[in-house]
Amino acid sequence: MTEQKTEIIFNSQVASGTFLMGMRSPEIIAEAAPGQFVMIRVSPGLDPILRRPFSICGIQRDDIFLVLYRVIGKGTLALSRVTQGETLSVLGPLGRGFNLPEKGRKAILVSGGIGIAPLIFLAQKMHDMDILFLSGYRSKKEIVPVGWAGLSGIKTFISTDDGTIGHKGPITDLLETDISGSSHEIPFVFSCGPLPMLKRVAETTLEHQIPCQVSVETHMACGLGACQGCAVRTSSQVNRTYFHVCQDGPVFDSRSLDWKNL
Amino acid sequence: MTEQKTEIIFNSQVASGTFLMGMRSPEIIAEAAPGQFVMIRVSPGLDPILRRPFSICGIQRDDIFLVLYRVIGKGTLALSRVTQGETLSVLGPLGRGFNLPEKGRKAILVSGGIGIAPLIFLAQKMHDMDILFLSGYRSKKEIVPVGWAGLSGIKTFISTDDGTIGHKGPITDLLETDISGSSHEIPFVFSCGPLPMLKRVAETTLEHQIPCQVSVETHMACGLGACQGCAVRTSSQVNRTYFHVCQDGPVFDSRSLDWKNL
Amino acid sequence: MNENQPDLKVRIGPLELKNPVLTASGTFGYGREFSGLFDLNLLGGIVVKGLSLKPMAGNPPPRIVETPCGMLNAIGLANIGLDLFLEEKLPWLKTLDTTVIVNIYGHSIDEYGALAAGLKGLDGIAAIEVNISCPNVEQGGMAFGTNPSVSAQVTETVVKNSDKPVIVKLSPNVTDVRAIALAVEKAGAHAVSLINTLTGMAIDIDSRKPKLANIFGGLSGPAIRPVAVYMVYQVVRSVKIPVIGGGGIMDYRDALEFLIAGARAVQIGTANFVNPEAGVEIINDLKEFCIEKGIEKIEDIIGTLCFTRD
Amino acid sequence: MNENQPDLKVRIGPLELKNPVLTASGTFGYGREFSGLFDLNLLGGIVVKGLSLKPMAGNPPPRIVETPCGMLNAIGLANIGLDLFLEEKLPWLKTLDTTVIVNIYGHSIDEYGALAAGLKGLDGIAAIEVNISCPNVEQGGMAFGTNPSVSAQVTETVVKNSDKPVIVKLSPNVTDVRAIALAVEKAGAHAVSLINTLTGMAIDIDSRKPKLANIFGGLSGPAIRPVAVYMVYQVVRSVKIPVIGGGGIMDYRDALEFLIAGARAVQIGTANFVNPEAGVEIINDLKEFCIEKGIEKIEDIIGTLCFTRD
Ligand SMILES: Cc1cc2nc3c(=O)[nH]c(=O)nc-3n(C[C@H](O)[C@H](O)[C@H](O)COP(=O)(O)OP(=O)(O)OC[C@H]3O[C@@H](n4cnc5c(N)ncnc54)[C@H](O)[C@@H]3O)c2cc1C
Ligand SMILES: Cc1cc2nc3c(=O)[nH]c(=O)nc-3n(C[C@H](O)[C@H](O)[C@H](O)COP(=O)(O)OP(=O)(O)OC[C@H]3O[C@@H](n4cnc5c(N)ncnc54)[C@H](O)[C@@H]3O)c2cc1C
Ligand SMILES: Cc1cc2nc3c(=O)[nH]c(=O)nc-3n(C[C@H](O)[C@H](O)[C@H](O)COP(=O)(O)O)c2cc1C
Ligand SMILES: Cc1cc2nc3c(=O)[nH]c(=O)nc-3n(C[C@H](O)[C@H](O)[C@H](O)COP(=O)(O)O)c2cc1C
Ligand code: FES
Ligand code: FES
Repeated sequence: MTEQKTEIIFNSQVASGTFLMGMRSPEIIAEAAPGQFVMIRVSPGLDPILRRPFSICGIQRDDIFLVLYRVIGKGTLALSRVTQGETLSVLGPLGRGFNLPEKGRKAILVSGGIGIAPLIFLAQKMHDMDILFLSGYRSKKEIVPVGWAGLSGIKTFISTDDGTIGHKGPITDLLETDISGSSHEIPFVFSCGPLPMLKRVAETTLEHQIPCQVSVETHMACGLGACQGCAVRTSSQVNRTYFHVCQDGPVFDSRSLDWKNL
Repeated sequence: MTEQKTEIIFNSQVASGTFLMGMRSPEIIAEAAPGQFVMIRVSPGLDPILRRPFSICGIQRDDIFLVLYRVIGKGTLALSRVTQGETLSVLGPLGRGFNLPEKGRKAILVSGGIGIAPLIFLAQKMHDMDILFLSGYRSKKEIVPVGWAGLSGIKTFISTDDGTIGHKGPITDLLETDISGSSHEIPFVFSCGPLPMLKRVAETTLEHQIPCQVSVETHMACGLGACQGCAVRTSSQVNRTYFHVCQDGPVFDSRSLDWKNL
Repeated sequence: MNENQPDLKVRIGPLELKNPVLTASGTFGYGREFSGLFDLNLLGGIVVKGLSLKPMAGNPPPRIVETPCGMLNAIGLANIGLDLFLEEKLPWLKTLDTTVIVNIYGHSIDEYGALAAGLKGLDGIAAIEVNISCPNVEQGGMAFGTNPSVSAQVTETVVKNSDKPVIVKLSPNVTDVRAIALAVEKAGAHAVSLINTLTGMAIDIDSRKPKLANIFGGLSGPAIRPVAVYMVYQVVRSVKIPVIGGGGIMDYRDALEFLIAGARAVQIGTANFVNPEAGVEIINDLKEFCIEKGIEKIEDIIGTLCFTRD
Repeated sequence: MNENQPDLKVRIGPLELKNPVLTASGTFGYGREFSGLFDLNLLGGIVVKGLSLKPMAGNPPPRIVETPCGMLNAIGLANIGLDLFLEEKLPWLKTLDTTVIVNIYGHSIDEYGALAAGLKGLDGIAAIEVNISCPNVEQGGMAFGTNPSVSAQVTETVVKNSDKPVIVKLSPNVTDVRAIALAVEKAGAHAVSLINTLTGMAIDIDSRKPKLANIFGGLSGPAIRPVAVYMVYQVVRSVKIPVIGGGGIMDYRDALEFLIAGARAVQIGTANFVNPEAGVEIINDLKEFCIEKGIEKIEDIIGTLCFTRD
């Protein structure tokens, strides 16, 4: 883990409201694992004041890590305006990433919207496995092109809420179909996306007794386990009341979380 | 007076730490008089929050007004980073400018550092008069080139504190020499610059009973005469305790101010 | 007006405003300063600069200093005094078609009474707002508004001497703002407004002097908004009289926080300096927000803070 | 150390710090969280996360929300409790070559006493900081620290049960912070620190729910700095015991405001989130500032606020 001024190599729009940014940091790359995140100070001023957490979405060459982000508020807006050659302070890599399954096992990656970010990095690291990548979006124009990610050969399906492309409906429909279809092999499920989607993924996998890891989001101040601001409620399986997402997560076994009161 | 989104036509460094910015606003130009100022919102965010006051330093074509500014803190730093084509909210023109003397009279313009800004506009408006332009700087590298201002034919002298160019010493030395030298004609003096310089100018002109108008600076919140934040103390000649710089000034007859307790 | 336009009218006890957006005292002068910029009649109302019995020159400069997301001011309540106000400002204010509220403060309880009496019977003044945040010289310099019983005395005196609705403006520099609110309610206030500025200070590290000549001043702007929202939330739950909220409102979203917390109107202060059209923009945006959300009248938003979490 | 280096040592009553920069409780965990980023031994000291007698899970989420130039937190004093602290955290803290201060709070006066007693005689703890800003359940939920006599009782109890210097951390949510400071001084406190967070609230206008599950929380960050500087200024002029200042310090210039106002040390809180190296950077910049200005020891800056204006 380091805190350093990090150079922006590129920062460009790749889909409606969605940007892909490359930052040069051999130090961060040396440690980064899929599911881990960085805290970026999006502007040198005091407003917005807090760093913003972003998953590491991939690696390019041996010195650039990628962040895929959607503009939703003033922090991400400021970020989208940063140009090549500028530097931003980055703290990371932080948190615990995904536990990779043994080779040869089938993995289903389920993303909702920008939740695809950590799963792209995960898919890159599991390139020799049998992967099914299901990504849901609200609409066609939000689809993140992943040509750059080197994921060719991976089975990919897309759904959109408005049916502008792929299956019309939530991506969890496809997950359910797939799980119900392939009864002989128990896959591993990895998921990231909006809370209602994650909840549904957690329910589905629980129902079919399939191991499932989810990456969750909370507001964070420090990212280091110091402020205790990033609490999520644990399920009764766990003998403490809250996890701290930045330290105990952001990736959790879906059964360890209390989905009703997250 | 208007408040409007105003386009930046150019914004470039013209001397060490000094920028010249052109903004398109036929509305502001229609009303602008030398000595008046504008309040610029230097960034859309909340930090820095207050607008910054800047003198109108000249006019180009019939639609661009100019601002000459020195980077001294975070507001002017943010301003220096704004690029051509961007827009900023500008409020103005504000305040009372210089009272121009009758034609044919001699005018001495005395500036210190960036205080040259309003005097350039003033000189442009007095092009048919006998003008002596004295500008002081700390050092050669801070000298503002004024080729663009169309002031050819005006007698200009420069002083620097460190003697890197022109007279070595305060610009008020030159003012004193000139006033003492030309005893038959009473000139008008117009001045803008740092407080100690202005004070000296006020003393010198008072001593020689020469009319003198100064443009002064104070912290401002509204620029409209509403907050009363911009008070300066009046001299005993005036039957009130404070002037409000944004409304009663920024240009004052130097004898109306209390230079000891400004 | 279009039939489908949302109804922005609000009632503040005896007072009806065409919309819930007022400009805050001391940040909008006597109104006229802004009249070249937009139609003031669009505002829900204007609270004019704090008025004292005699003219006051105010504090020595520097009087203002910028702070992170806020500003400190120590204007020292500079104003033209009652007589000149009536002579020079009121006639113009009367020509406006919006609610004019006069903010007053005194150096003693008697002075508050004299001010209220001086404004009695006058047309064009819809209500009086009583600033109790100024130092009480008679009682050791702490502000009138930091003590419930002194606050009540001031209120009683003003109410007794006035024929207008009386709004008491509460100071946030207290341990329990509810106690003050309850005291002034009991003393007859028709409404309360809050918050006035928090006391603060800034130091120039090079000269080692306070940045304000007055040493300390009042902190305003978005920096203080969370404090303001919380105090409004507390007071709304304590008193029965209407509450006017404010402190750090920059846009309609900020204004909505106060309305949802239960304020029946809001005051826009520091925002007027940052964006002189802030008031009208907020009114327009509130209207649009209502249309978008299918809200027919703004009163339906007031006090709708919701506590269930899912 | 170079002979020309300025001397940054400061005395806080019985305590000597190698420099005046402490990290504030609750913003620096137990120190170890930051140990991968820089050498903690460079710090003047570390104030660890508030400790209660029993472990506390803390409030339901969301626990934090960003505000203009600040943040609200309602962590609910989540912590591992005295026993686990002694077992799991203290041994590592003891290996540090910097001053470790333990911040404590209780739900009752007895609990404060029990905590002080539990820390008695232990090596590696240089002082106790008493957080009196938490709600006093026994007395209607207002914070202990809002009442001078309750504050004094807490102080007395801690001092009686402790063998260490006792720093009482004052709440800014009071009418007159000087009254509280005087009360705890009289009750035996060796120093006071201030300010803790201002109480605030934020509302999500779409869901109409408070943004914090706890409804309100503590406001920190540069937004509150002017309030903090003013309170430090006031308290320094009221008590004889040393004052530790903080609230919104982001860089060395901010730290200097507090030192000039008379604080003998500063606490860095929210800045640790924005820049985890804030503490060391401030120390380095203070050193450079002293060199530049020809100041031989930092103590020469403390309390040098200057009032003459030219
Ligand atoms: C571990 C982790 C990984 C993430 N990875 C990505 C990613 O790869 N790509 C991406 O686009 N987004 C990601 N997010 C969400 C991202 O952090 C938020 O979208 C971002 O902080 C919003 O900032 P803003 O200023 O634009 O929005 P605002 O709504 O203005 O932010 C206001 C405050 O709320 C916080 N906030 C708002 N939304 C979220 C959120 N969903 N999660 C956490 N904090 C939030 C902000 O950090 C800020 O403190 C991740 C979040 C976490 C916790
Ligand atoms: C009527 C008038 C005309 C001016 N014309 C010019 C001009 O043409 N060119 C130019 O470079 N500067 C001019 N100034 C000064 C200019 O406004 C300040 O340099 C600028 O506000 C500094 O902002 P900052 O954020 O960079 O500095 P900071 O020091 O970070 O500012 C902090 C606060 O102090 C205020 N402030 C700081 N210095 C001054 C100052 N000298 N006068 C007023 N407020 C100040 C800022 O507005 C801000 O509120 C003028 C000032 C006034 C009052
Ligand atoms: C420059 C200035 C002058 C003020 N003068 C007064 C006043 O005369 N009377 C008063 O009751 N409040 C006065 N206030 C307080 C404001 O009316 C308002 O309550 C406060 O600024 C908080 O709101 P804001 O954060 O939106 O500015 C003044 C505020 C400022 C910034
Ligand atoms: C997330 C968070 C947790 C805090 N926890 C504690 C605590 O446990 N005990 C305490 O005395 N103060 C606590 N504080 C208050 C800080 O120590 C500090 O006094 C306050 O934040 C003001 O300083 P700042 O503006 O520099 O953050 C906490 C503050 C924050 C932001
Ligand atoms: S973000 Fe601070 S503990 Fe997780
Ligand atoms: S700046 Fe507001 S009155 Fe002059």
